[in-house]
Amino acid sequence: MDAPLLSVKDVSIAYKVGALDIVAVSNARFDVPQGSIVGLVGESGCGKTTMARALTRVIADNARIKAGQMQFAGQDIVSLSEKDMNSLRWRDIAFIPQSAMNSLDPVYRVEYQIVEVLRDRGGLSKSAARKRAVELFEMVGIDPGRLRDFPHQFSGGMRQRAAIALALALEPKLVVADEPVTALDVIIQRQILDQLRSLQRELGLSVIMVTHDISVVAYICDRTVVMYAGKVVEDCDTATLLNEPLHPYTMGLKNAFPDLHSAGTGILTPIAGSPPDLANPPPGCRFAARCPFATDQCRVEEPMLTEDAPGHFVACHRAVEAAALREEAKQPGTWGTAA
Amino acid sequence: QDPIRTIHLLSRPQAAQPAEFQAIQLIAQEWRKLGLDVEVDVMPWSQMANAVWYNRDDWDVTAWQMTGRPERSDPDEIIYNLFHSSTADKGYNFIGYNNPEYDKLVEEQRVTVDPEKRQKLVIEAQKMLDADQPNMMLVHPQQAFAFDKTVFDPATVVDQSGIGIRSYWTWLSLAPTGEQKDVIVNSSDNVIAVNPLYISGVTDNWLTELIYDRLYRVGPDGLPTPWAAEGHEWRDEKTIAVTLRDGLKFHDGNPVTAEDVVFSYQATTGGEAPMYAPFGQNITNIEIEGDNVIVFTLATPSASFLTSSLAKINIIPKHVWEPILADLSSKEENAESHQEEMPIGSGAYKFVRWLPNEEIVLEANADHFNAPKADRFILRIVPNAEAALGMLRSGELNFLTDFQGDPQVLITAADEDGDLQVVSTVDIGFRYVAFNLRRPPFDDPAFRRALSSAVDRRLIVNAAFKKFAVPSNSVVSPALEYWHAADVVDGFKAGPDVAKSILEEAGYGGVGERLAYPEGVSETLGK
Amino acid sequence: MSDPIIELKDTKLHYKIGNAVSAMMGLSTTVKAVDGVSFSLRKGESVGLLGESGCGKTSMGRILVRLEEITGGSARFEGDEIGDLKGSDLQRFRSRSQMIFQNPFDAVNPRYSIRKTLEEPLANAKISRSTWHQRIIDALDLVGLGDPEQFLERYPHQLSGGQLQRVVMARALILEPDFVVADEPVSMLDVSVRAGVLNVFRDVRDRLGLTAIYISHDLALVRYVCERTIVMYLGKIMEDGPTEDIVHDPLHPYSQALVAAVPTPHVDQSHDPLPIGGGAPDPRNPPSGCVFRDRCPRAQLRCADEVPQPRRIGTRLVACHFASV
Amino acid sequence: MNSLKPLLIRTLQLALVLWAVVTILFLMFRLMPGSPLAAYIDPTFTEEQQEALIRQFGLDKPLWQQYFTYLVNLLKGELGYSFRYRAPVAERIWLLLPNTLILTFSSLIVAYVFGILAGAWLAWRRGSRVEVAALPVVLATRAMPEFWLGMVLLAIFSFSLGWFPAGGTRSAGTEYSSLWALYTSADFLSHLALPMLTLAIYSQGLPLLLMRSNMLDVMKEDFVTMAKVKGLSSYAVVVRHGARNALLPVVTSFAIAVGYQLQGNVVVESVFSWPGLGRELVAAVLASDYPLAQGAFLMIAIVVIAMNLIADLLYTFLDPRISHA
Amino acid sequence: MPETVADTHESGVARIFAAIRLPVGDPFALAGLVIYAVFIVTAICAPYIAPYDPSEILYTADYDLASDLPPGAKGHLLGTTSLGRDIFSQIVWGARSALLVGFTAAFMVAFIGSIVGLLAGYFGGWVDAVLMRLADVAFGIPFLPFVIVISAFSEPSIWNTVIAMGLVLWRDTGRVIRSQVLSLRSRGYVEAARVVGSSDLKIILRHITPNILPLSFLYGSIAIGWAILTEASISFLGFGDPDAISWGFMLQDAFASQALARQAYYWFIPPGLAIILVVSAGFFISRGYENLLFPKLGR
Ligand SMILES: Nc1ncnc2c1ncn2[C@@H]1O[C@H](COP(=O)(O)OP(=O)(O)OP(=O)(O)O)[C@@H](O)[C@H]1O
Ligand SMILES: Nc1ncnc2c1ncn2[C@@H]1O[C@H](COP(=O)(O)OP(=O)(O)OP(=O)(O)O)[C@@H](O)[C@H]1O
Ligand SMILES: [Mg+2]
Ligand SMILES: [Mg+2]
Repeated sequence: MDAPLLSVKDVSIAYKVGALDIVAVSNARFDVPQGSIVGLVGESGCGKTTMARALTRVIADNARIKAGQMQFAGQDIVSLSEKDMNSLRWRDIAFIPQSAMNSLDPVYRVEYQIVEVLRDRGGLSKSAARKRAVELFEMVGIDPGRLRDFPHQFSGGMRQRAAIALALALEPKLVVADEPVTALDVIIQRQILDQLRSLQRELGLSVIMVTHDISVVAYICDRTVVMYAGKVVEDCDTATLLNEPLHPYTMGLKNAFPDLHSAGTGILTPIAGSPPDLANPPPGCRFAARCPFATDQCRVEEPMLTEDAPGHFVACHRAVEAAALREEAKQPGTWGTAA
Repeated sequence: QDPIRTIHLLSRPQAAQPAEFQAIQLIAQEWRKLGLDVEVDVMPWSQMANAVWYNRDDWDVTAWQMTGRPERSDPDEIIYNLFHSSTADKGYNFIGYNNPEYDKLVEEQRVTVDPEKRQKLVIEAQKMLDADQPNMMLVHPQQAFAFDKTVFDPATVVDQSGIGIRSYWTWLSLAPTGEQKDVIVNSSDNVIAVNPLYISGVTDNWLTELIYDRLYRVGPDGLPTPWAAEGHEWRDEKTIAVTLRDGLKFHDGNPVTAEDVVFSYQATTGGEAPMYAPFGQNITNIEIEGDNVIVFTLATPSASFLTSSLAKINIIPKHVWEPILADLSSKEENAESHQEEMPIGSGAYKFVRWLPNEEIVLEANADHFNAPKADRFILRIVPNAEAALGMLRSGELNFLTDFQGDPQVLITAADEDGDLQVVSTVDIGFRYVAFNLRRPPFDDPAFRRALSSAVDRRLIVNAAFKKFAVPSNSVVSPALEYWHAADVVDGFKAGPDVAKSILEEAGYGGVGERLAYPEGVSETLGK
Repeated sequence: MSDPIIELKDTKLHYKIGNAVSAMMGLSTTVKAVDGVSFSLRKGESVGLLGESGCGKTSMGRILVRLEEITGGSARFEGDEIGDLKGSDLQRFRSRSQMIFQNPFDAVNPRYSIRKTLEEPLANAKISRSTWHQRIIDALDLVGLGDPEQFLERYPHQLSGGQLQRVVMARALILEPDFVVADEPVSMLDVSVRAGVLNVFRDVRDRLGLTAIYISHDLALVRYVCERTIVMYLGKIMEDGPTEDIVHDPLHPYSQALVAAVPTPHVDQSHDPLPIGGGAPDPRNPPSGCVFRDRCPRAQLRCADEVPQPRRIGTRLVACHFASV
Repeated sequence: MNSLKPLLIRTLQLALVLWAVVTILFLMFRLMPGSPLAAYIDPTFTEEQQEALIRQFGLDKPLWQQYFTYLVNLLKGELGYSFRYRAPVAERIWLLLPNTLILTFSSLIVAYVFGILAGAWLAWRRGSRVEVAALPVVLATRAMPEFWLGMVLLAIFSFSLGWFPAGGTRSAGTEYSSLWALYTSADFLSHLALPMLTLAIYSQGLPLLLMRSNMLDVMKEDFVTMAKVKGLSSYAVVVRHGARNALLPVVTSFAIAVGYQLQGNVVVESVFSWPGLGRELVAAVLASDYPLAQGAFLMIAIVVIAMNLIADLLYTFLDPRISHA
Repeated sequence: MPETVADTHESGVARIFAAIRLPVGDPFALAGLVIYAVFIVTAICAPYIAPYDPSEILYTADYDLASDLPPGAKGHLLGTTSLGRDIFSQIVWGARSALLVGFTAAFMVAFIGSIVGLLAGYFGGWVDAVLMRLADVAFGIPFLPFVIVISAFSEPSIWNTVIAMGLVLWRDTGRVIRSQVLSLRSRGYVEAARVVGSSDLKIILRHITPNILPLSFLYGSIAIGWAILTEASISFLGFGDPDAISWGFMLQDAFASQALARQAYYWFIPPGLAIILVVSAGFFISRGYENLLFPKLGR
């Protein structure tokens, strides 16, 4: 196997709020192989966006990457000078934000915004940039005649496509997509996912797909990284993750998700409780408080992310018992009693 | 005894009339010491005029003023109009003074053409007023004007008696000494009209005086002197013949003829110029004799005819105004609303340009028989007194003709500056407090005398007028030396004690506490 | 069969855009949010209202709790026209027909404590004050907030989203209504707590025998809580029938697309291209005839001229000229 | 076409507003106590002369007839006849309006250019000492009475330093071939300097504070973050995307500010002997010249109303979100 | 976004503060509040603080006025005016006029504006149409000229400014509050209150009004400044009330007495500063609200 395009190692990112340090991502570690789609899933507030944004190093004023490396094509994003980082941005790493409405400048026509990036960052002439904009629009399936519209004249789905077009403008190696379909209706969501997938194949891109929806992950991602309270708890190929999860949180997540095509309407099981306070995380495993299988060890000793099987990383003390736990996890009663 | 109701004392606002306002505050303070309940009502001029002129029964006491105008150099206008009973209803006798003896006296001086006899009558009238105290005379202000003595030769400034250096005569003789040959003067009021048939405002009059000639003019000594006329001759008490000066020309080049003069007088009385009309009212007939003698026939003998008519009415070109008046005769509007694009007169200055609310430019008429020494006369409108003084010092103005502020400030500024010269002159006009004689207790001369003598005039002079005024007890200014009754002023005793004893003598109760009417008199106007 | 509790006949709700002056000048445009919808609900039935964003689901719900006045047709609650209710009838209706709002953070007054929030309906219904406390405790208990006492004096910002949504539910249920509209009650909640709220909803509905309308754009959720589903598109009903039938064998082309588009948590799901493309048209300017025709793979000339009327096909009503089993 | 409709409606509305203002104005001046002509009737006038004067100004007719005549005259562009100047009001107003407009616009342009730059700069330096020190100063400039500020500037720059003339629009007796020659002359500009500065100091606070707070808002918007993520230069981020967006409401506020400034001019024109409409209004009111006061008031109101309209239009045309909706 | 609400049981004052969400934590707002406090205390205690009657004309023994005294002379802290009145006493009493004018005007503006905004926003329809057209008309009336005309027609009085403000300046408050009410009206909890059967009155009073109080207060605090500045301008133009000693009157008096030419800076600097301070205080407070009303601005 080739060296991964991106390799995130032990990255910790903290927000400073008053005197508190909110460690939104701690010791994250995962790889993005060349030409694959990697999903990043987890509950709201678990640090997905923080992680994704860190890859562009445009982070909030009060945020700081405290430790770790992000090796991207031989360079460490964390230690790169601002100038070098800036030249990396968009040419190599592009970004698709969650809300394309707010990410397009309302006072400029969409064409201008594409041309701007092509000229300023891609060095194209104005006419070449225009031609390329037409190509890009055709590529994402919008009528190029609408290039001269303002963003608000687009529907939600079109805006999201425009954002994808913008991201692909400079043919980057890596596209980071932060919940690109969460706000959309199922039909449009499906169209966008299909589009993204085929473009990724055609152009040989790598994609990081942030989402909280495991169905989306199941539909499109090759590998999946599960985060919980700032930590990576499981990381493996998607099929394995869905069929043979090792981490109890992953198992719980599956149970809480409705499945349209399952036979009958099996009972959904919530994971009781709520994630820990990131400003003051508990000792031991962060999921312990909500985990039906937690032991005393879990509550004091923090599990490390280890490669349990080839390509399957998990951070759980009881990973070896996973097969048995999976069976137990399918019983609704298991989860109701926790916490 | 019935206590006297609260007396309302009307004054204009401090911003408009700082000295008057201050004087009224002081007077109110002194009257309160007598036990009178006084309230000062401050109102703008329009409201005050409305209250005093049009509702003659409804006010108690008001501050008032008569301004000095050249035609008031003759005492008739003041001693007659202000106090004759015939003007009590609608005219200037708004206080309602009614004294048949006085009426007779002033009627007589009117028709007495012999100056010496007339002088006695005028002084007699002043004494009568002193005794009655229909008004509480305060001061004759001293008007202060300043000019830049590095621009103009100070010797050429003419201090007209009772008017000051802002006089017609100054504008003719003022001699520039250097490059700056324009006279730049100021006014705080907007110019309303430049119209020989409309008495629109004090400032406007400075302009019409310069643009239009008159047969006579009030001279620097306050007496009428021939101007566009060569002289006059009384043919009898009611007939006067005036000879027109030769070679006069209007600014458009046409000669000034006797016909123009006659036309001018007829125009003023012809109904299209209501404000000028009174000045020609006494004329019953005008005729031309030869080609330059104009003979006026009067309804009654008039001692002041030269000053109030011949020195008042502007000579206007018949060829310009005849069609205008003909046109106006069929309309609601009269000549007062007709503003000429380019007013044409025969005066020492010609009209050049008018920028509304900013400036008016006149230019010397070199052809005039008394051509000015300066090149131009420029009137700047400066509503802000502080700015006016600043402009004088910076050279934006070189002759301060309108100064509403404290003269002492002007003098200090001139001292500091070194280039400025200040000249102050006792005014013909005066400031006074008018009692409404129709309303008790002001119908009682003793009460009026008491109030009047309650205030030592030195206080008013010093405190309100900052020493730029002379105390007054007569409507005829000391500036009119010939007519002024000095004894009346010198003999006036004032002070709180004088006032109290007068009141006690007249039977008023509660002097010093809550002043009350004498026994048997009751308050009819209080609530 | 019992009398329907809710009965809509050709119900319309048109919004005018523009102000009074433009209306006077005839310059305003209309959005036909609900345009000729008919259906009825029997007591105890729970129905999912499914459709894309902007198709009029919320508007429909708002009509049923009288937050909007209909512009045409009729909407009846137990035989009474909802819009005509007045005085004590209205008061009674208000306590019998309730709504659960989408965004729990917005649906409670941030200045009110939980107790005060729950007291408001009790006060309005003139319930004797002495019973308030007990009823509040019972309601909180009903929605699964264990140990209710500890919540009473808290303010909304001191609760999690899941807890707050339960409070909103408790407020809707405290007067023991007969009918509830739930407008996307879990869409603002986190994945892990959604299931809990959905379960409570199901549970309460069954226990109280509620008639319920559950609004969502997610077919998987609708399937989880409702036995019957109504699919809407641009203000009109496309298909109406038992949820399981629609999930397994959608008859209307739009329903078919909808079902096909829902992803599932399985890697081996179908990646076939969707039968339809594009997005919903501008609601101010819907297509003539069948509103779905411009995206419909089966559309023919007839669809442009003729508005398809709902037809009964088996267990279902379908508004398509060509639908068949 | 679509963007013309709202314009039409707006204009119609404003015509109504104008009519209302005109009516209020008429009533205000006619219903005040005393005869409007009181100050202009010389006591020496005969009854007949007085009546003639009253007739001349149309004051003998019943109120409704006066009102009607007034409206008709307004439509013809006639504002009546000044008591004092015995001349048509419109004539005087047209002579003075340009001076007022020049003063207003020049001061506002200076204020806005400065305010926008300084506001953007302060937003950029947010939290720095300069910003902390600058804000109270800016707020204090808005708290100064304009005439006070004017007087102080007059004392310093004119009386003490002698840099600028103290009043008027030009030096005494100077003549210019055209208005253009006048307005571009050094003489005029030096006369304009102080009054303009006074108004500009007073007005700069609004654009400054507005720009600053908009800029702070905009810099937090997603599209600005995205511009950074795109690796665009700081210039492109701050100016092209930040300032350009922040500018919108500031530019629209300009039109509103013109309206406000025009009202404030009344005071500054008096301080600097500026021959403008505001001073004329005060003089007219002081002299009880009601037709003139009314005309000047109306003219100011018309500009204010027109500016409100322009603000709306600017907003509509400058913000693509509205203009292309 | 959930708003923060104080949890603890509060005293009466604290409750009012909490209701209008007075931004006491903001340094600007705090400065503004302190200035107001000093100013209110001065106004209330004026008779005890001021050594002289502010309109009393003081003289020396020999019929001369005790006028034009520079600060410090003969026990006059800030000197005397050209009419021989004690400036310090005038400043102190001026606070009283400013307080009266400022606060009543602010109350009128905030009160009328809030009522209009509430009615128009909540009831919509023709109520809204009528009220907003009225607001348009009010927007079309140039304010200062309007005050001038009102002042010229009525007796000179400091209340003219207040009346004019009440008649015209409610418009800004009214519009802002209307749009606030419009958005509040569609807030979930207001609709929820309707669904659970709360009457309009109850909804307005209990759910909507508490949310617009801060806005009313904000506009009120700006109106205080407007009132004081307007009163000063009116005085300067000569339409003021000469009997009421206000700071505007003092400035007018100073300029009428040619403070600049005399270099009598003590005549116009103190009242000018007093005005600037009090008016700024209103702005400071409203700036504090800015942070509160638009929390994303942060600090
Ligand atoms: N600017 C910030 N300052 C302080 N804390 C922040 C900031 N941004 C995010 N956080 C906190 O960091 C944590 C992680 O946030 P992040 O946005 O990365 O989560 P997420 O997984 O993307 O969640 P979501 O699914 O809601 O988008 C959260 O607890 C959040 O509250
Ligand atoms: N108050 C209103 N005024 C004008 N148009 C409205 C109003 N409320 C809703 N609409 C329009 O009516 C249509 C239906 O809206 P509705 O909110 O009922 O849709 P929905 O199906 O609930 O959508 P979503 O899934 O986005 O909540 C939309 O086009 C919407 O823009
Ligand atoms: Mg996120
Ligand atoms: Mg909805």
